[in-house]
Amino acid sequence: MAQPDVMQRLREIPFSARLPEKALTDLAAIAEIRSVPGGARLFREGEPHCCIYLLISGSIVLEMHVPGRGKVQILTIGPGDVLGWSPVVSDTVMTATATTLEDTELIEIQAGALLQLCESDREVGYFLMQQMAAALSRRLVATRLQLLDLFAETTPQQPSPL
Amino acid sequence: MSVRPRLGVFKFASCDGCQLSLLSVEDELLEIAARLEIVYFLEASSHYEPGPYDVALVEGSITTREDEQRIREIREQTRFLITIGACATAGGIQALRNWADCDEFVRAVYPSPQYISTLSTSTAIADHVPVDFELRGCPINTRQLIEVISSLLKGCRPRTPVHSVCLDCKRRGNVCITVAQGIPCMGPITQSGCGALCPTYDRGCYGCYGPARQPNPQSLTDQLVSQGASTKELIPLLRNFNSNAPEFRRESDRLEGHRTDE
Amino acid sequence: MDRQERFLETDRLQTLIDVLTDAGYQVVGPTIEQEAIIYDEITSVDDLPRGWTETQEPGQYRLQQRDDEAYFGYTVGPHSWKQFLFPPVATVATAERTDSGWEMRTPDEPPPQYAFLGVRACEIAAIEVQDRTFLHGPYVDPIYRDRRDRALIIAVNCTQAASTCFCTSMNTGPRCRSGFDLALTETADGFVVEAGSDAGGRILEQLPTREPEATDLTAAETARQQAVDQITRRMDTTDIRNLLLDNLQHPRWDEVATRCLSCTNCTMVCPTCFCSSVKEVSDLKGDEITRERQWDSCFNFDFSYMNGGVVRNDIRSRYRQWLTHKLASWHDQFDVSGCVGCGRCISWCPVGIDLTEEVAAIRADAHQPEEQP
Amino acid sequence: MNPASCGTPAANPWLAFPVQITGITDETPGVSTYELQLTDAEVARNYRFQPGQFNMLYLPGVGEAAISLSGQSESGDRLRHTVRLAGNVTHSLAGLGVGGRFGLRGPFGTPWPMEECRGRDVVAVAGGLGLAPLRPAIDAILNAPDEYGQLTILYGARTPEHLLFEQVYPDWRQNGAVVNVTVDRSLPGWQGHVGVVPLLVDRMQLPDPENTVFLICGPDVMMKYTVSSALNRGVPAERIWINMERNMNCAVGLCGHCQYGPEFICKDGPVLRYDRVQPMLRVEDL
Repeated sequence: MAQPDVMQRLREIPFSARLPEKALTDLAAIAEIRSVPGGARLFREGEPHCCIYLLISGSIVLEMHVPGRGKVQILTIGPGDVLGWSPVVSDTVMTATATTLEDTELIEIQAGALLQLCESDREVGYFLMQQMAAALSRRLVATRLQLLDLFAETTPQQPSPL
Repeated sequence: MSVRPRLGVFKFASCDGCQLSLLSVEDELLEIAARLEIVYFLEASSHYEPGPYDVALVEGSITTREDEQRIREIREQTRFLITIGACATAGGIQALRNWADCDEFVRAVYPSPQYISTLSTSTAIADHVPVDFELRGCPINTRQLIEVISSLLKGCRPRTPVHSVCLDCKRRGNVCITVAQGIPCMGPITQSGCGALCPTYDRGCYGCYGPARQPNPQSLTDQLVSQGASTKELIPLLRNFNSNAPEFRRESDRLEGHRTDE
Repeated sequence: MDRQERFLETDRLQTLIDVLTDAGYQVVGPTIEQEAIIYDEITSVDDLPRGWTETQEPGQYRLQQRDDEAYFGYTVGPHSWKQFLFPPVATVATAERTDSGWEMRTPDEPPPQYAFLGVRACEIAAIEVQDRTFLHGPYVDPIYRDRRDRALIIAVNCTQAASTCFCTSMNTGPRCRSGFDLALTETADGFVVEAGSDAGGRILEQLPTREPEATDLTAAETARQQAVDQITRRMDTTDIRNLLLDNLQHPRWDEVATRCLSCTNCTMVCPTCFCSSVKEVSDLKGDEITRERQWDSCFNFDFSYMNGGVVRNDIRSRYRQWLTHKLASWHDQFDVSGCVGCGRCISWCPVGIDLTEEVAAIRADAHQPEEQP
Repeated sequence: MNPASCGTPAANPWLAFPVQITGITDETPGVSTYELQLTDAEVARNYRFQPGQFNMLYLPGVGEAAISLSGQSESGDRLRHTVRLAGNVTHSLAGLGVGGRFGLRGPFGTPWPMEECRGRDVVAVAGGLGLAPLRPAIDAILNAPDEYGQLTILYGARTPEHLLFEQVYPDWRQNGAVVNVTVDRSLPGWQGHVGVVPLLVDRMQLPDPENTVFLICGPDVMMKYTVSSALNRGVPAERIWINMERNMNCAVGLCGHCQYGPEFICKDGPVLRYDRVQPMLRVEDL
């Protein structure tokens, strides 16, 4: 039986806010609220992982390892964001390392159970995957904006005074 | 007195006309000489000093192996390299050889062709080394040259207009000779710089300053063809002092029917 | 509106120029130069293009001899009065280095006092369009204002039209209704003259005119009607603002870009185009600076230059800017169309691009905006 | 002309007023704040500007650049401009040093809608140097906290090194503002947020979106996506204001360079209500 609090939290997060009651109950059944202290590692780049997260409060940094440069911070995850979709959209390993930056509250959902839920109720599955796609699309746009490097200097070099 | 920046003036395949422009600025030349030390300018003085140079003005195009080597040496010794004139910026009139058999020219012109060693092409300086600024024209406009030098002295990026000759014509109050007299004119696709000299005297623009920025040569030649011009007349319009400037070259090649895409 | 009309015999036209000159005006009028009828300073009726006319087609203008001796038997040419009120090059400010910095000034010498002779209805409309830009906004342009305030407008009603004229579509002509000091209609025997202002009235009083005969008035009316009848070009201006602004992605912009030279000719000959740039003109020492305002054009590559690059980086976007500004956003900015239907941009485009045709092509295949919920 | 009418439409808009540099503060790489004193006492006395307006800085022989006012000295008689080295004018300016003299025309352009902000929550979103034109608005709000609701400042810079006015964030926070900062690219040791600034809008506390005013300043693309995040959060289009940049040449709507559709950015802008420019933001190369 899901904690009543999970239902409430799921209703507050954009990802699940508009789910029909039945789907919400099903989702809540495989979800759990977790409080994580700052500095905790949720998962590591290159490892398989079993869960997907919805952030309630706090923040998490995503880092990728680049030989010669060490860990490079890619993105900070904040309240309302979806985190760790690799186990849901692919069966491979995590693409980044996730570490909490402060005391963080999140909803943890078992990926396997989530996929099963989608499989068994295609309507709920469609809705969840649609939400997943929307979240991915927002993330992709944000990544593109980062790529554009909008605040970079774009003017050619000025000749030094003779 | 503080050390003056060192200026070198260098010549490659060319008629020397652009260097002469510098000599003919007279009033300003004294001012320039006061603010820049002219250390290499064979046209003006037999005294010369080795590099490095703060500014190099380079006239002429690359037509020999030696040229290719020498321009690299100049580049290495120069902070700000400015190419001056149609030869240096587009290969000049001598780039017409790019469409012909150079060996045949050599045999026809020289009694002892075996002494002649040349490349089969004439190309712009920028095709060989990085260039910091190009000053167009055949010859260059001395006013523009002064502006470029004075910009550099101030530490400013030189800027010369990239618009068409038409704008200058209209600022002068000229009547368009193409529209009113049917005279073919390169003005609409040619970069400003001369102050619309030829159209002011009822002559079509020769395109001395090369292509204006983002020109549309095909539309102009289409129009001239529709008014009765033949391709044979149009090709020499484009193959003139700036024949090897990419936009003019592509259009003349298109007209000739053997497009040479880069 | 009933204005008093007088009649000036053909051979007394010189008195008009003399009266204007005596009143301190520099008379500018039509004259032949570089194979076209242009506007320049004139001192005598002999400077006028008497017995000349022209034919105009898209991209073509040719002078032609008339079979009569009319002074004003032509339509508009490559020049407009813009170059006198908004000069192609003008000093807007100066700066001079002093011991303690810079002395910065704006010029204060009085500009020439012009009398414009031969202003057509579309040209009066064009001057009124530029008045809105330079005089009636939050900021006033002092160069234009000083010239405009002192200028006298002697209009001439068109008695013929060129193939490129479409003033009737733009509601600007061919008859001069207002905005002039004097207006003339040329007939075989002379000119029917009416005053449109007190200044014009005072000039009129000094001219050796007579009461017009009924036949004079009929001849003038017939001559004016002839111009109306000759106008064949049309531009459908119905809802033109929204038509163009709702069709910024129309394929026609790509098509016209293949023909447009982006050479600036249309904007230079346009009597309402007002774009300019200020250039620093300096001696080599940099101690004496003149800030020169020059005509510029939205067709120039670097016109939209911003830090880092140009905004309108191809001919398509520049042609679109020009046409949508002229015919659409001008309405938002100045509550009037930027086009007066003079047809100059059609005749003087070296490749004969015709804006009326471009508008028609967009209209023929227009995208209808979805209804906003 | 009468210098007393400086900056008013009645004046000759081409007349520049002499100024002297009284202070230079280096902010971030290539960005400095210049404090300028109008040297003509009468001009100085009459000069007034509103948050969001700009001046044309005129370097004789070099040219002009439109630069937003980023504030004024505590005494009020010195104007601040935060300038990035970009072209000839800004490089020449950098070469002058304290005591350097040049010219200034202004103030020009539309201000931030301070009246509209009164009694409402305000979110100032800036990208890069875009924080500079917002600073006078931020100062105005923090100086009169009773007149405005909650002020939230969301700011994105290229890297932590590029964060503008970093030394005043603690003051802003102390005065009641929420300040959230993010960078596009992290640097070693950075403990803050990484990601583009619209993400901060997606996640911010927005208790009363209907009654919140957004003031946005940054590159076009950044503003476009920030606006879309704000709209997503339920902020009405007519409460969103953006500060646009275009080629300003005359600064008084007479030269045509800065046109953006029907708007002259120099006189109808640079601050524009979003719903006015909404259709144009969808079209490239306009």
